[in-house]
Amino acid sequence: MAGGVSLATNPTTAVELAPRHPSGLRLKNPVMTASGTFGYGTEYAKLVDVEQLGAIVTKAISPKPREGNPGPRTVETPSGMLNAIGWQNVGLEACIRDYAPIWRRWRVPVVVNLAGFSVEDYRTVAEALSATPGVAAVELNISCPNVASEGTPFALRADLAAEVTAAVREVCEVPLIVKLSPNVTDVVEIAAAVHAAGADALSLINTLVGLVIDTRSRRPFLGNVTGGLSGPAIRPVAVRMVYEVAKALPGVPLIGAGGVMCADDALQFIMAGARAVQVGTASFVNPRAAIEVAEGIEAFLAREGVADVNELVGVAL
Amino acid sequence: MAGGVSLATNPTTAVELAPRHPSGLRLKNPVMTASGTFGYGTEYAKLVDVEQLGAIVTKAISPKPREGNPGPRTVETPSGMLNAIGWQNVGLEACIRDYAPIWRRWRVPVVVNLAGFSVEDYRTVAEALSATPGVAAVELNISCPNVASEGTPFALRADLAAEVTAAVREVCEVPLIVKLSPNVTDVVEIAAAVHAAGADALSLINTLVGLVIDTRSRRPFLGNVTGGLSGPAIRPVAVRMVYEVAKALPGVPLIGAGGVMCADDALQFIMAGARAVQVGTASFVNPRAAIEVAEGIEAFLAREGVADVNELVGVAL
Amino acid sequence: MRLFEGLVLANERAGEGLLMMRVRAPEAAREARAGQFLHVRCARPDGYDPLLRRPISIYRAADDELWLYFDVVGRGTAFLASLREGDRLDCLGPLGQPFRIPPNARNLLMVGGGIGLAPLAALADEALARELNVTILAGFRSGARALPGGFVPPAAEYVVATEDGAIGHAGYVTDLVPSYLGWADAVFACGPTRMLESLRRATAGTTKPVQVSLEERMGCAMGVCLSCVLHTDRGLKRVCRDGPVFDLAELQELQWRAA
Amino acid sequence: MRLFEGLVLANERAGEGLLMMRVRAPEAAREARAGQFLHVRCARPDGYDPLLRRPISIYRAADDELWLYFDVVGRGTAFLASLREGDRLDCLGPLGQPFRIPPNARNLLMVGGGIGLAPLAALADEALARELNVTILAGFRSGARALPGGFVPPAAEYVVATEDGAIGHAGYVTDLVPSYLGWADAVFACGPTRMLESLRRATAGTTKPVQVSLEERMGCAMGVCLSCVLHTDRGLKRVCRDGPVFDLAELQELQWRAA
Ligand SMILES: Cc1cc2nc3c(=O)[nH]c(=O)nc-3n(C[C@H](O)[C@H](O)[C@H](O)COP(=O)(O)OP(=O)(O)OC[C@H]3O[C@@H](n4cnc5c(N)ncnc54)[C@H](O)[C@@H]3O)c2cc1C
Ligand SMILES: Cc1cc2nc3c(=O)[nH]c(=O)nc-3n(C[C@H](O)[C@H](O)[C@H](O)COP(=O)(O)OP(=O)(O)OC[C@H]3O[C@@H](n4cnc5c(N)ncnc54)[C@H](O)[C@@H]3O)c2cc1C
Ligand SMILES: Cc1cc2nc3c(=O)[nH]c(=O)nc-3n(C[C@H](O)[C@H](O)[C@H](O)COP(=O)(O)O)c2cc1C
Ligand SMILES: Cc1cc2nc3c(=O)[nH]c(=O)nc-3n(C[C@H](O)[C@H](O)[C@H](O)COP(=O)(O)O)c2cc1C
Ligand code: FES
Ligand code: FES
Repeated sequence: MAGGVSLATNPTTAVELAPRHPSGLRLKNPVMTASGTFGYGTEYAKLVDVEQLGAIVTKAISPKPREGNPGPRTVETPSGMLNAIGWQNVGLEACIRDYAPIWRRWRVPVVVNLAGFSVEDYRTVAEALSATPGVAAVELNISCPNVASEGTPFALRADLAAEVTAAVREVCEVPLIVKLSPNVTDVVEIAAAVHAAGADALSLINTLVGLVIDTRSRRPFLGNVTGGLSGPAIRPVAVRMVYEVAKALPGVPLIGAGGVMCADDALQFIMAGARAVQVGTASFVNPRAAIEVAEGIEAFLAREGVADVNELVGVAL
Repeated sequence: MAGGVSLATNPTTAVELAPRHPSGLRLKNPVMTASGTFGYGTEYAKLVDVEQLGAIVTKAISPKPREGNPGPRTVETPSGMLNAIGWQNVGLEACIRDYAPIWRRWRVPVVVNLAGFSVEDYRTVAEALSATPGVAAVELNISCPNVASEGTPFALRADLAAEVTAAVREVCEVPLIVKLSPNVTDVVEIAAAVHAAGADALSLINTLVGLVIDTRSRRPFLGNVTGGLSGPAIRPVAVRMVYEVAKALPGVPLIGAGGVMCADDALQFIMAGARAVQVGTASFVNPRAAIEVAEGIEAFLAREGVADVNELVGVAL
Repeated sequence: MRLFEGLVLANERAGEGLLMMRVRAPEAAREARAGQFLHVRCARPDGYDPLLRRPISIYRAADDELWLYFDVVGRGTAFLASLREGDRLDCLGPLGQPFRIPPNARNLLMVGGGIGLAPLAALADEALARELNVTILAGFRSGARALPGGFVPPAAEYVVATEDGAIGHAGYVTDLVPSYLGWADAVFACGPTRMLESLRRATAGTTKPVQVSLEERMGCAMGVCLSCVLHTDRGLKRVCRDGPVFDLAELQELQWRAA
Repeated sequence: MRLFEGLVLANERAGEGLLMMRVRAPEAAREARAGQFLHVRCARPDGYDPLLRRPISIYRAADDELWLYFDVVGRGTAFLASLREGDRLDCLGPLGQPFRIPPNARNLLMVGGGIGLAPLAALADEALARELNVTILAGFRSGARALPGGFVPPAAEYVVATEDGAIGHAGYVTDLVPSYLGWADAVFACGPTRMLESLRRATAGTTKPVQVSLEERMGCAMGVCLSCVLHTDRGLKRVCRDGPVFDLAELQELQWRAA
């Protein structure tokens, strides 16, 4: 199309996140919700046609219901927020009983995010959920503190991260995503270990640990003292980590997360090497954010004459 | 002052950052400028009475002048910016010849920030500057890549960080501040190593590594690919790191930096355990920011009836 | 509940540091029930600081309009104060569980502190339209902070208490509750946590329904982020979705804070 | 150079996507020289996104007023477009090195592309006040983007080129330069980098002074952050402080980019 503007009228937006897995994890578009920001998928159904999303990732599920932390649990920060919810969730049983049947009817894959405080916790939940119809894949939130290593989160040490990944892999029939923490010196080392241990895909990043002091009371603002920083503030850090991992581990399916507010942000992650993105905090600002990101990516492809979104994955590397 | 509002009319704002050092490093108030955001102190003199500041920290000085990186060198991000200046500076000789004589006349301590790419680089500059009148202290920017360890920045490994600190300590007569990087799993480990190696004070944090992709060109936006994230976006991470180090190393003088825009931000750092703060990116937004932070801290002390700012250091721990 | 852009029709000073905003929003106005709130964006669409929406009660819903009454306390509400006629307000709502007037109640006692009176004004409108009797006890820190007379519907009895004694009863508004409790068939309240704590003491032992509207910091206001939970007899509940209106009797706490 | 709050006197549409803002700023207006710029804050004082100031040329300085002419290209300039009469504009400036009219020059040729004409209008004002002859060559992408006639002082000759040929010469404005170069004693230019590159070719070999005003992304605009440097015969120079006006002859590049 020499000199002219090329238009791809029906660009392909589908992406495959678990090519090595027998059942695969195929999304109709590269936009997922991020765990903890879209509930169990049902809450936003009035405002959003969830079936237009690439996938839904649920709030973390632990073996038993959990109460979480006392308040305040969130606080706004410049272009971001801290949260310290503390893994409040309905627990495995209620998840399987109350939500999985709904997910099963939806024409959108539902990925269940898993919380655990021991390798056994993760295995228990993964095993049960991978036998539950309606659960398309699981995502391990390994940023939880590991009771067996004095509370050091699994995600901060390559050995712990690999150990829990391998243990879950043994019992997990569905595709396995492992979610990486940004609070590390070398994210590539952790990514490589987790991938070698059997993860189908890696999602990154979880929140950065942050703290706000309430200068009036002279105490930490959050009930939990520290919290996780999310939102547009962290996007440059997240894109950098995706870029580093994509460079070091070509071909490994990556899911970018951290501050995606609009299609341009999502495209940054994709060009840095992510096959898909998760939209988190943005949903609080605009409940339709994930849908609008998906629409915006499609519009970009059409405008720029890109036939398939996969052509853009890692182009900036 | 039972029940009433107590007012400290002339609160003490002076802080001592190098109590173990024979000459000490006493600031009339806890507000310093951050390296790289206030030039050599002379550029802002028309707008700001620099002698009202606690201290001035200069742009990094390396043994020889350096050109730095090709552009674009900065890009705005949500509530922050990335910079990849690349240690452009006038070099040691010009620093001593052109600037030190001016600093010598100022009634405000000037701290020279040092850049180096080998232990020798830092020793050379530290030795020369510590013999230069007008230089009150030096601050080691150990986030520079270390040629001897395949470019791994000194700041990312406790052994490298301690090595360079100890080597500089041997030749450095003036108080020695070491500036820590936030791009690590365990900032406390690095802080402890650097302090044990002889640092008088620790400043934290330097910038978080980030990346912006220009989706139009499908390439990294900055000439250097990655850049350092600064500004209010990173404040919660910076306050958390100060808090962690203050908890682990009580009594070690800490200087907080990262997103200080106003007095309340500075007070968060102080309550989290910092004796002083550095104001960086804020000066670009408001050239009088550092002065206004100092004034705001004093107003807070008066309003809250706190006689001495040192009483607030670490109260939130 | 919907996501919509309301058209600002007016936004005017209405008391010390207070503003009243009239927003055109026909569908939302029809849906709105007293006690519900909007979650409003307080920044230009292309700016991410401040990032989060702010919850603001529906003060009045009339014809095609929603009215908001707000106190400028920080940068979100300062942004709201800067809006002018013709601007757009990005809103999510109406959200949350409304006040529920018990079927046989005839005499409604409403107890409000400061800007907490806003949702009670909407409730008074609803009650008066059903020809119920309404008494509003209104508490303010000082005379200067007291809301102007026209704030609540004129057909409601309006009794003021100020802590500085400048207007009405000198003291806390909850001091007045005992003398009205016998008359009331149901009590409705909204205000600072401290006021609601006093109300709990003042109504201890009563079997009459007492409904309170609570405040907690919110992220999503859609029930997903779990920012806003507290313990009730029915387990952890979310202020944004299970509330903000709760039966006082079922609340084990007014806010969940570490001991 | 100072930090000041200007009072917005008017801010009106003045062309496709363009606005002209009049700001009351007596001291700064007295100081201002053609080619200098203001670094303006483009957010509410309590919001940190967008964070950085934006550089905008002084389009005209008259009496107590500074006038700005700007193109709405992103969120900073969109914020500027939202300001109304009575609002405050947080400004730093006037900044940078102005154009310098050589002592014996009588005939001044000015070459501007798009909004790059703004500082040239100020220069034309200065030159006409000194009774010099001014010809302005103005280039636009299209007829729709061409600046309205009153944009430059009427006493200046104004020659337009549009790429789509809708008005004046069909093609690049720099095509016109050779026919005016003989007449001119000095050349002044401001516009996109591509235009300045063509200008360099069009003026290659001339011994007449050619001054150009450059654009680069800025952090501080005070010369400290080193965001805005490029190579010159006198070493690395900063656009914000050593420029934005440079002698074209000394520039080794118009922007420093990796090869
Ligand atoms: C259900 C509900 C209804 C409300 N109705 C009204 C009303 O009708 N009129 C009115 O003036 N105010 C009302 N409020 C309080 C209002 O939400 C806060 O005053 C407002 O969020 C403050 O925002 P800010 O940015 O101005 O202040 P800041 O203090 O700068 O806010 C910082 C953060 O804290 C949150 N926050 C601060 N105070 C409160 C609070 N009291 N409740 C919840 N979050 C808070 C903000 O939302 C923001 O996230 C209501 C609150 C709730 C929960
Ligand atoms: C010395 C100088 C004088 C200028 N004078 C004028 C003028 O009189 N009228 C006018 O309309 N424009 C002028 N510009 C360009 C103007 O600065 C940019 O259009 C503006 O910064 C864009 O900001 P934005 O947020 O709207 O766009 P965005 O693209 O969203 O801006 C994002 C970032 O890039 C920077 N940026 C984007 N484009 C430019 C650019 N061309 N130059 C420098 N930084 C840029 C912004 O400052 C901001 O930091 C001038 C630029 C310079 C350097
Ligand atoms: C309120 C809240 C709760 C979250 N809960 C979880 C969780 O349960 N499990 C998890 O893996 N990540 C959780 N996250 C992290 C997000 O999934 C996401 O990784 C992070 O917020 C960065 O993306 P964002 O900037 O788009 O929000 C939570 C984030 C927020 C804001
Ligand atoms: C443009 C720019 C240049 C910087 N240059 C240096 C430097 O030379 N040496 C250094 O130690 N830190 C440098 N920094 C980091 C700052 O000193 C500071 O640690 C960081 O920006 C966080 O503070 P802030 O958020 O207040 O800017 C630079 C920061 C910026 C924005
Ligand atoms: S505000 Fe998110 S659950 Fe209530
Ligand atoms: S913009 Fe900072 S040196 Fe030019």
